[in-house]
Amino acid sequence: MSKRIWHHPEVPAGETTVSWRSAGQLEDTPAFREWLDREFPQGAAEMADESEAETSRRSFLKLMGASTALAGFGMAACRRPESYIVPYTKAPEWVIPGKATYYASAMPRATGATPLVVTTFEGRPTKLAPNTLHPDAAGTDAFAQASVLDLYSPSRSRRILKAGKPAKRAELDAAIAAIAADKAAKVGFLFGADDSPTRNRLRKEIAAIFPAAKFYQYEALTPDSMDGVRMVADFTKADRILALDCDFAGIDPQGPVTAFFDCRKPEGKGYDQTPDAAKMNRLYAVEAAYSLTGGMADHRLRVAPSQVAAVAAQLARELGVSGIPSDGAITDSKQLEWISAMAADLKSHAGKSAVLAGSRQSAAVRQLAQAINLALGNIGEDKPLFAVLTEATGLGTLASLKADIDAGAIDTLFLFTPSNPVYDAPADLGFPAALAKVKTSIHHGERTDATAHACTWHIPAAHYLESWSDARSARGTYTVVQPMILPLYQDCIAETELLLALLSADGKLLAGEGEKGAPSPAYGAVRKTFATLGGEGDAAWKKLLRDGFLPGSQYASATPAAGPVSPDTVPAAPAIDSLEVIFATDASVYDGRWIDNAWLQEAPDPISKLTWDNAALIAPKTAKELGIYDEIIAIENPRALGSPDGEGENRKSPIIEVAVNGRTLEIPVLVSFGQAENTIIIPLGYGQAFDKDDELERKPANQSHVGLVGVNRGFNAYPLRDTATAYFATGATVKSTGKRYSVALVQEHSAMYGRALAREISTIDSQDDKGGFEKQLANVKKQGNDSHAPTNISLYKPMGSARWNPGPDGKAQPLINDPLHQWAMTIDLSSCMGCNACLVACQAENNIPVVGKEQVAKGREMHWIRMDRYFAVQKDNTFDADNPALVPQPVACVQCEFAPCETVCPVNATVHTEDGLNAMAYNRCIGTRYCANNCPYKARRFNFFDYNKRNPLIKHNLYRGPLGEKTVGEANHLQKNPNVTVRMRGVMEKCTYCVQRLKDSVIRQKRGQKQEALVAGKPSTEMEVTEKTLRIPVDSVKVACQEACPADAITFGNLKDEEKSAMFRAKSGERNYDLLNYIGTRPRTSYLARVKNPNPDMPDAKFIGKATIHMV
Amino acid sequence: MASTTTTAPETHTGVKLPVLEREKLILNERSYHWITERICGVVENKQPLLWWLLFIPSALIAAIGVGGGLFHLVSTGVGVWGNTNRVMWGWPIVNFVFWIGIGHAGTLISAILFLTRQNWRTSINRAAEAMTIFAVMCAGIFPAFHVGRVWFAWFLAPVPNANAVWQNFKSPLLWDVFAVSTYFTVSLIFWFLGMVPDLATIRDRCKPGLRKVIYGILALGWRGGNRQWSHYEMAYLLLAALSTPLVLSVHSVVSFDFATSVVPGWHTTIFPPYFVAGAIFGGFAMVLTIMIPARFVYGLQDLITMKHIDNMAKIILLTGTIVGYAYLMELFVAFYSGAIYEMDAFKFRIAGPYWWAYAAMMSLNVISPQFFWFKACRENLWVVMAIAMCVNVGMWFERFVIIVTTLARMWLPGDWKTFSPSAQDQMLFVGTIGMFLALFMLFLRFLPCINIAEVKWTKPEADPHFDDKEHHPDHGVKAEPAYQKELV
Amino acid sequence: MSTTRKRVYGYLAEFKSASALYKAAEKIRDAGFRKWDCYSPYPIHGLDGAMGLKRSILPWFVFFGGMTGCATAFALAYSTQVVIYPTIVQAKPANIFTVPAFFPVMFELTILFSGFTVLFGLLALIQLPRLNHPLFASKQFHRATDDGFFIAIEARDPKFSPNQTKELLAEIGGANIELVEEED
Amino acid sequence: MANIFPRWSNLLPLKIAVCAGSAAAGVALAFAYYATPKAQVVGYQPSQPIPFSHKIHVDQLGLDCRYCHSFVDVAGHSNVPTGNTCWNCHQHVQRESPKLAPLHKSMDPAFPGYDGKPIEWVRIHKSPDYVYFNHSAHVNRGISCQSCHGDVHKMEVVWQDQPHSMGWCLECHRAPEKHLRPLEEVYNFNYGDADVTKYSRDQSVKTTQDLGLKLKEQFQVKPKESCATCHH
Repeated sequence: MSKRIWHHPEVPAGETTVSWRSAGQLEDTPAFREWLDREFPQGAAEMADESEAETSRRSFLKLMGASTALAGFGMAACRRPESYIVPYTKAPEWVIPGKATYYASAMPRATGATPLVVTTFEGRPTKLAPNTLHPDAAGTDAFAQASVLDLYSPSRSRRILKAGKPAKRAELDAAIAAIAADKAAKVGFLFGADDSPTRNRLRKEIAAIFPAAKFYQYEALTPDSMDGVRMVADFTKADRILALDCDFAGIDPQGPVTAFFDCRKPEGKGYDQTPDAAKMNRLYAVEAAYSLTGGMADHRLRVAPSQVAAVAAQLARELGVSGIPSDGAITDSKQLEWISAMAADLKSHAGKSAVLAGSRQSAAVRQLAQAINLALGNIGEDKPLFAVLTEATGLGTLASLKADIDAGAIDTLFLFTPSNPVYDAPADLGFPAALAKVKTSIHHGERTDATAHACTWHIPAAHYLESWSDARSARGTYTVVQPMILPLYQDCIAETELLLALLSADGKLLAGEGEKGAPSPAYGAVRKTFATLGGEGDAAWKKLLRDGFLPGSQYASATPAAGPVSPDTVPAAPAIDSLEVIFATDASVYDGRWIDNAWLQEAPDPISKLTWDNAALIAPKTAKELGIYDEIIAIENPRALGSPDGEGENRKSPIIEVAVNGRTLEIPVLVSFGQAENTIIIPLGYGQAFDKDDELERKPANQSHVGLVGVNRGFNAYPLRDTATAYFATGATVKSTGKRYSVALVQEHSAMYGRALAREISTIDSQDDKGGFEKQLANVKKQGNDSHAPTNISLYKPMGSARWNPGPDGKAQPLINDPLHQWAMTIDLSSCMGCNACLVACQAENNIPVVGKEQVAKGREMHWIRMDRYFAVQKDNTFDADNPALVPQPVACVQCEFAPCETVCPVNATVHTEDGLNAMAYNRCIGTRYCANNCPYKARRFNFFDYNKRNPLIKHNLYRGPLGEKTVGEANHLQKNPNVTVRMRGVMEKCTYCVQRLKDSVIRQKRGQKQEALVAGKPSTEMEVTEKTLRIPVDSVKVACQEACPADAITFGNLKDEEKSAMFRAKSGERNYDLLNYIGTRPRTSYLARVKNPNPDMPDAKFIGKATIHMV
Repeated sequence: MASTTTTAPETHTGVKLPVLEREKLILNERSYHWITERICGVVENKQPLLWWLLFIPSALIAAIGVGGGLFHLVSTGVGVWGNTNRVMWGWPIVNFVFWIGIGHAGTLISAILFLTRQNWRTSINRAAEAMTIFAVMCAGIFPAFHVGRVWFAWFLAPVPNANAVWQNFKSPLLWDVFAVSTYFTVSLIFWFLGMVPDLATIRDRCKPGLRKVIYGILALGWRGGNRQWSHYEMAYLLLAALSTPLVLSVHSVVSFDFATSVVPGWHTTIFPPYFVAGAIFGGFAMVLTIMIPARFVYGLQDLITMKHIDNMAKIILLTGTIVGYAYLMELFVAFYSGAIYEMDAFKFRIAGPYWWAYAAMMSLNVISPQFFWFKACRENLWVVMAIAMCVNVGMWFERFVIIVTTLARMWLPGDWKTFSPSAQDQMLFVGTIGMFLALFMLFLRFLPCINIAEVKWTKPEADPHFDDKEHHPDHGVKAEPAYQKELV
Repeated sequence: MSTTRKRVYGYLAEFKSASALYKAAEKIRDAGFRKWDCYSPYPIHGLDGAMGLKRSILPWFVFFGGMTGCATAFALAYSTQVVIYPTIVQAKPANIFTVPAFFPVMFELTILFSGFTVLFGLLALIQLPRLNHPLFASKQFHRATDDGFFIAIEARDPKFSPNQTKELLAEIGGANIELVEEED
Repeated sequence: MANIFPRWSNLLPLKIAVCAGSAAAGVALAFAYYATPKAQVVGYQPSQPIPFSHKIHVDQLGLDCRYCHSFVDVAGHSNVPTGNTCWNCHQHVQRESPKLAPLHKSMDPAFPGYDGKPIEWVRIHKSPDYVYFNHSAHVNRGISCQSCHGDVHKMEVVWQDQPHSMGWCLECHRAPEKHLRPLEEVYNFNYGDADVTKYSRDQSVKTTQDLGLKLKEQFQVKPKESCATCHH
């Protein structure tokens, strides 16, 4: 039970490096120690004397102190252990001990950098938030939120490797100098797919100096650059959107997505208008299995990925695009009807619609989409889509690199790509063999992955929060990447620094701090790049550093070529003996690069709810036909039985053998609702390394590639994949193996069981008794059990005692009585897609531990937000009964005013605050767990073990108790938020609306009173202090989940602000309802029902938006 | 029940009513001394081999299961049990309610049957009270160590402290703390006070030595003077009067843990009487389970007669039927509530993932005692023993159904997940069974297992007017006359 | 030891049955003795009347003990929940209307305090523990906890006279009449 | 049969009961006194590496608290001065004092034992890890340093003056008027009843507490008692 405890990371035996690096002018480790000290007074003292450094032991003594005190003997004689305050010798600028400092930065990514604001405490970045000033800000996704953990990851690469063995920095310096000296070197550079102006500039300079240099770009699951032309969507202008296998809201972004979600709210973005269906956009999705985008769709068509081309072609035909061959046309009359009605809708919104093709779909589909968009006039400066010209031109692909290596054109290869080509390149390319032919291959990365080991050199990369760089956001706005801290480990080097070393006269590699405290050379390089865009001078530069971006620096627009519309022959639709395998991008590990990120691994897959592994997803009917299950698995089991594979820790999925492209893979299978029949989804990126603890006793391999998080995780599907079948492969067969594998799902039951939990309405009148939009709106509060449950009558009033605790007026006052602030929240299911960004953001903000697969399987995950995901099927759905609606519902503590948890706590550890929070006093909690039983929302999480202290990722480690291995000394303790208690075992925890942020903002507001007094020049006793002085400005405090949400689905604020607060407006709307209103808990978090905006002409229109409306 | 008609007083209608002879509580006209010899013999003689065969394994199981189990638990964390964020109370609380239920028969037999002048209780109340004490000790282990930070369990005690924080007196758990500890304390007082005259008997039979000193101290110097008996009997009556509401309150308070919650399937007003009936039901079953073998081993057939067993069987039948009624009433109330959450809670109990637990509960608790309608079943000790065992198991399943099944399928289906007990769960439960048996064995070995004084008092000649034939025409038949009800 | 003068405690006589004891007791009562007692292995009904004993005062002790418990519980709960540190718990009132929630604890403490009063009240009334007593020195007295019925008349009684009392005891059916002396 | 217990044993239980009772009462009393923060931490006065005297600096020289504890009114944490802060003056004043050797070691490159390492002051006031105390929230609302730290300006060597237990915190949160001052007087250690007239023309306001009561209303000071105020 301690916060603000800092542990020195363990220095591996034989390592002589200085482990901790500071920012600013600090010179050595002791200086850094003093720097940390203000935040971690105890830790510093411990550092001072390593023999007493074991904080955990001391915390234990502290805990035991109380019980020892009970004995009552000799306490007076005990001296308390002396601790020290170690101030800075020289105070660094801007650092106020105990206060967060915020910096603008960005996370470089293939689809455009994510602009960020980074929270730092005494130089440690702890939390990322979107930079909302940025024109391309669209919240953050789970990957961005979790990326801060990579910085502190214990498995992060921290040593230079030469041929897989640790090497000295001097050796590397010599090697780099040698390359730099040889101007005729046949040197190749393999970059990632992100776009960095400085990199582009240096690339050109290198090309000038090294005439034989060649440049390539590769990321495993990002399509190769189309000569720098990229289509970007502007969702503010798109009224009708068709996603052709394109998860633009999830892992396949096509442009800033927040605007799309704003148009899902019938009341408008700020909830300030009367609900109007016409203000909403309409989304059509054509896809094989549910994606986050598909879950948002108003109309969704299930087809195998190979058939998407046929759908697109049919649409093109309907819209009169010329040159569409007629072979492979769709014959299913329902589908034809569906496409035809959609085509009419798109046509009537020509110029205001967008057809988005998945970036991993075939070129044919993308060309068709482009042709359709051109035909509809959707492309252009003020149109929903516009083409931009990136600077990533003239780059080769991985295939061309391979060819060049084979041709002997590359002797030295620098690999900067964040992907792992030895592991993730298409199997038929033979890239590992090609790489072995390169004389000197230099891998630069944060992980010692397969490529790192296959190269002659591996250089640990500095994290983007540790290095100077720049990037382009989705629409090309110049965005600076500024470091928060020097690289934690001395050998870590930034990409720019390496490139600069090659460019320097003597090939000298300068990294981290330059000589004598000068800034890193990368700083100069970025400044130089910026000078060409934003001008010279300090003012512009400082403004850039403050804002994080340069306004008006978007990409130049391009004119998209009306490319050839010649779809390849559409393959035959998959059948039971010829299945289609989709190699999917994973929502947790992406292409495999985040295999070692514990937050992402533990975040459940948004659709399958699987954690820590991947599994093949198959439609229930297909599963039965394949003989995997004896019957068709239904969404709702009338007896609420679990899966035939068991439930919780006993759940073991059958392992199937998938054979495709002449290769086989054994992988466990999960049934996936709403998936097209005869398709198999296999997420990529897993199965990178195994050790002796593997459940299936797979041969130990690659153990040095990953850390404890990434080892024994899932199944590697990359070997099945060829260049031609990079996205999907046809002709697969499946057979059972009789083996089973345990799967850790956080949600086992996907149906609402007749309970109107995640409510849904439709904008159209479906000619049932539910009426049109208005009537459905009016009845949102009356769905399900609430339609007939009588109102709650309370016999007593929540009042205090007039006799003992009177208010200022001498009368009894209400208990929840803060006149300034009453916190509340709404979650808009109409925009929530269930993407986990909030879940991971909450984990980062609130020091939530990771518990490991075994514990998740038991049902002990600690996430304060549980992302429930329900499938709801309309019983009489005659269009497609196997296409249930997907409704996500994030559930955290809803801060009930009449909180059932409070009354049952015997020790008053959870009580209400005056401002309406259900507070949790961790240090008072003894862990009876009664509160969690009595919580209808099951929003409480219990620390069954010392998850923070004992490493949960080592097999059985938690069960070894005091003998278990500790995480003490691991760097991820540095990520902890110092304002949130780190909970020990035996303590209950839960969401408290980021109370640390609320308290901080309220205190800051109160401080304003002093400022006002100073400004007014009057004595403070003549100051007028009003509610206005003390109440924080409207909607000025954001909680972590709200801040992270890319969909703006969460509003939070002060009920006392009334109409001024978006939260209040949302709450007063008709869509607002309380979850489990029947119990009468009066939750402060309420939900807004999801509105579906179907096209009345569509054949499935009357089955849309009906997830809960018929429930009574 | 043999009955003979003798002369009886006239009623106001002038009809002479037949007086039924009560069955004798002590067979074979045993003398006072025989009673003393027989009961003290259990303590004084060498223990039979069976005693050792039972005691040594139970003590070992208790040491490993309870000692080792708790050490692992406290040093490592509650996670060693099977509890999860979904099923926060799993086996430990099932076992707690199970044991506390068993701990009801003892005080109930002593107190309520004493107040209602059921003299047949005298042969069994001592052992039943001992059982209460030991069962409550076993029960107490679970909630005490169930808390996540057992070293802070003293937060439950209203001790003034520098933090100026107090307990929440609205919490049923706090009520539970008070109820269970009061119950244990008062039961202990009741048990001990009841034992003082018998300890004096043992003391007086001991040869001088350490044994005599120990029993001498425990007997407090009891002399058996009527000036002591007079106060003593008043004290016993008062304790019985206090214990009667107490025994009813304890399981009511335990049931409040459930009934005052909002959990569907728990939040029901029927719980207190249902739990109390269940506790008596299970408690008597456990008394039978233990006393039938003990009766044979120590040759106490003349003191614990078939009448005792018959009476207990009838109580099991009655309370079992009440419990069955409660089960059915729960279903009806859920159906009648019209709330899907309530209805589903019971639907999933019956047919859901733990249907087998519900089936076990119903058949063992409701159906099996119905055999006691038949006299032949009540008189066949094998049948009685079998049914008692069924009820023991069935009552454990009842608590399992109430706690685990309900928590695994609560309000939000997205949260549903079943529970599996861990090895440590099972180890600790078996350990408490061992502890219970070991303590009971020690009790048999060292303390008078039958209330010697009270048993003597039930003999007909214990009545001071036994010899006054004129005044009491029915003398020699029974200690207290019982008149058959007038038939109108 | 042998030179010590022993103090006479009184006479101890055995009776053959409970009935005999009962009748003997009535006679001794009528003879006006005060310091005497009947000893039996079990409580004999009606013997109180035969001995002229009053009803035990213990219930009054217990009544006040119980009231104290109840008041303690109420004071503890009310002062901590309403007066000193009212907390907001499920919006339940922090005033007099919250008192029903205290009933279980009030009840339990009533019983607990009563239970203790019974125990300690009883011990006080019967003056136990007292491990040493002259009667224990008697050779036959150990049967009082087995199957013997005894009457002991103390020498302290004003009506006691060494001979007459012995005669009286013999007359009313006492056997094995023994002069019990205090050991010292 | 003979008595196995001697006669003196008759009084033994009573004696044991009395002794045990008084022993228990004694332990309870001792515990109630010694095991509280009041007895445990008040008066804790460790010796510091440099015998810094608040009495000289504050009382005699008149330094403001915020000269050294410069972030007390902006941050939750009240900082201890950096080496630089001391050095500002002490490179000129009392430079040669042997007591300042640790400062020279830390700040003066010309000093023989110079190592640039910070001075390790011994921590006196320490709230537990799970307590969030914000200095700025208090000093900006009229609670003086003096209320929690005592008469620091008179201390040659600082000791802990107040127990800093939760009960002690609550006392003030329940009755802040005892400690509330005009914002101008927060850092004034000599504030007393005499100063009250400066701030109030109201004749009925005579003592600091009277003024505190008035300020409580005027500043709308409503200190919270719920857990999340300090524990999160």
